[in-house]
Amino acid sequence: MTIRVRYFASLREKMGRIEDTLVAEDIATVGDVWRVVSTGQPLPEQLLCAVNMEYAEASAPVKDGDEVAFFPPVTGGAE
Amino acid sequence: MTIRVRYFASLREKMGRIEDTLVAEDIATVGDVWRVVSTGQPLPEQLLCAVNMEYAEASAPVKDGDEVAFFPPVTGGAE
Amino acid sequence: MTVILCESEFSPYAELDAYQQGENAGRYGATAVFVGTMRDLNLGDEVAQMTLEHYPGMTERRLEQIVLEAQARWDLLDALVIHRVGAIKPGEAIVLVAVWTRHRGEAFAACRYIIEELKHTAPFWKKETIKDGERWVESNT
Amino acid sequence: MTVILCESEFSPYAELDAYQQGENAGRYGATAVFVGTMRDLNLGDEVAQMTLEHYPGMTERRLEQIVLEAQARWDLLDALVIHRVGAIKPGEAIVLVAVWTRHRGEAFAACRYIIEELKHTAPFWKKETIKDGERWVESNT
Repeated sequence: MTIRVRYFASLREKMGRIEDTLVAEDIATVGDVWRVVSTGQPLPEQLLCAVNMEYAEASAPVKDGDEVAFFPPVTGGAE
Repeated sequence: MTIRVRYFASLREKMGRIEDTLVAEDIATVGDVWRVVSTGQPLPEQLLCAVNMEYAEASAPVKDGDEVAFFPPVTGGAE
Repeated sequence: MTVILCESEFSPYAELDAYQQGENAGRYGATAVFVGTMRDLNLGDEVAQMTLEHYPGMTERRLEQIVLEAQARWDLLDALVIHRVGAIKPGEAIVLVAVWTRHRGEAFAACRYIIEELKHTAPFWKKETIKDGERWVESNT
Repeated sequence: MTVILCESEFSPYAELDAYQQGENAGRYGATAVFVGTMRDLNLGDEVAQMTLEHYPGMTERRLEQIVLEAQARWDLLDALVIHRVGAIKPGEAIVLVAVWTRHRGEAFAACRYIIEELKHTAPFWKKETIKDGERWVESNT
């Protein structure tokens, strides 16, 4: 299956890229996606995840064609 | 002493006048002022009083030259 | 800090646009605004017009005191209060309260404080013109 | 109900003035507005500029969901949310939230709800330009 993986803000800079296209068969959850793109790192606790532009937990399932995003805590709005 | 007495809103209409000028010697409090202008009525509980444009109790003292106002509960602002 | 009584229709957002001074630019992070507008319905009756009576002199004094009280409780950089008096038609603004602060929590709190105090203590009285004639609005929600 | 992402400077009060439609005139009694403005100081440092990154698509979706959540909880007649993205200078508006309701309690509550939810869940990230370079704003007060 194919998964589009996107990164934002400080994570995007840390990853050194804005997105990955993952083609793999052994991926079941958001956590699996992270393990592949981070070459084996556990998902940092403060990192947020979204599947198809909705917030999701690391345990959320992913399927072919999904867009998965990882990003640091949000800081919009105003003080 | 001389006291200017002002009425507002529904009380003004009920009194049939916008103000009185009271010239009397036996007046010590806001309550006394009301008794004179209302010819002996007790001060209705919901009526508000001000002395020199500051809210005051019926027991508040008045002195020569003061402006005393009586009015119904206020209804400004918005819902 | 500015308090204005206004005898004819005013445009709250045009007033706000004109009021924002350069001197505080960059200092405030939060602006909370409340606008009260005349509705065409009250207590189940259509209201054609409203007349707002007030106590000239005491009104301004009370409004200024309320703004000072808010300033003593919160770190206000600026505040603007505009209140209509006289004849008002449905859809027209009755009152504008705006406060400028560094942070949003104090902006909401101070704005709410000013409108609540205004509503409960400023000497304004509403008289409505309905189909059957006129009536004083006696209760204050 | 309108949500707008805006890539260049906007004037919150001019937007509000233009937005108020005739169709609701007389129906709403209360408008609560919050404007968040960029400050020139953060964490003790002078900030020359800020860049607001976001997640196109998810941002609009999240903002629309927040407005719908507010609509489900309070009797909103209308709501307007405008949020800047891209480069922002001190003194410029970052966000506008406005709600129109019949009564003021629900206007304040809904406006506060929308800005808090936006701040904590909408995918925006701030990067500040300070004297020593750039930094991501990581905490969210």
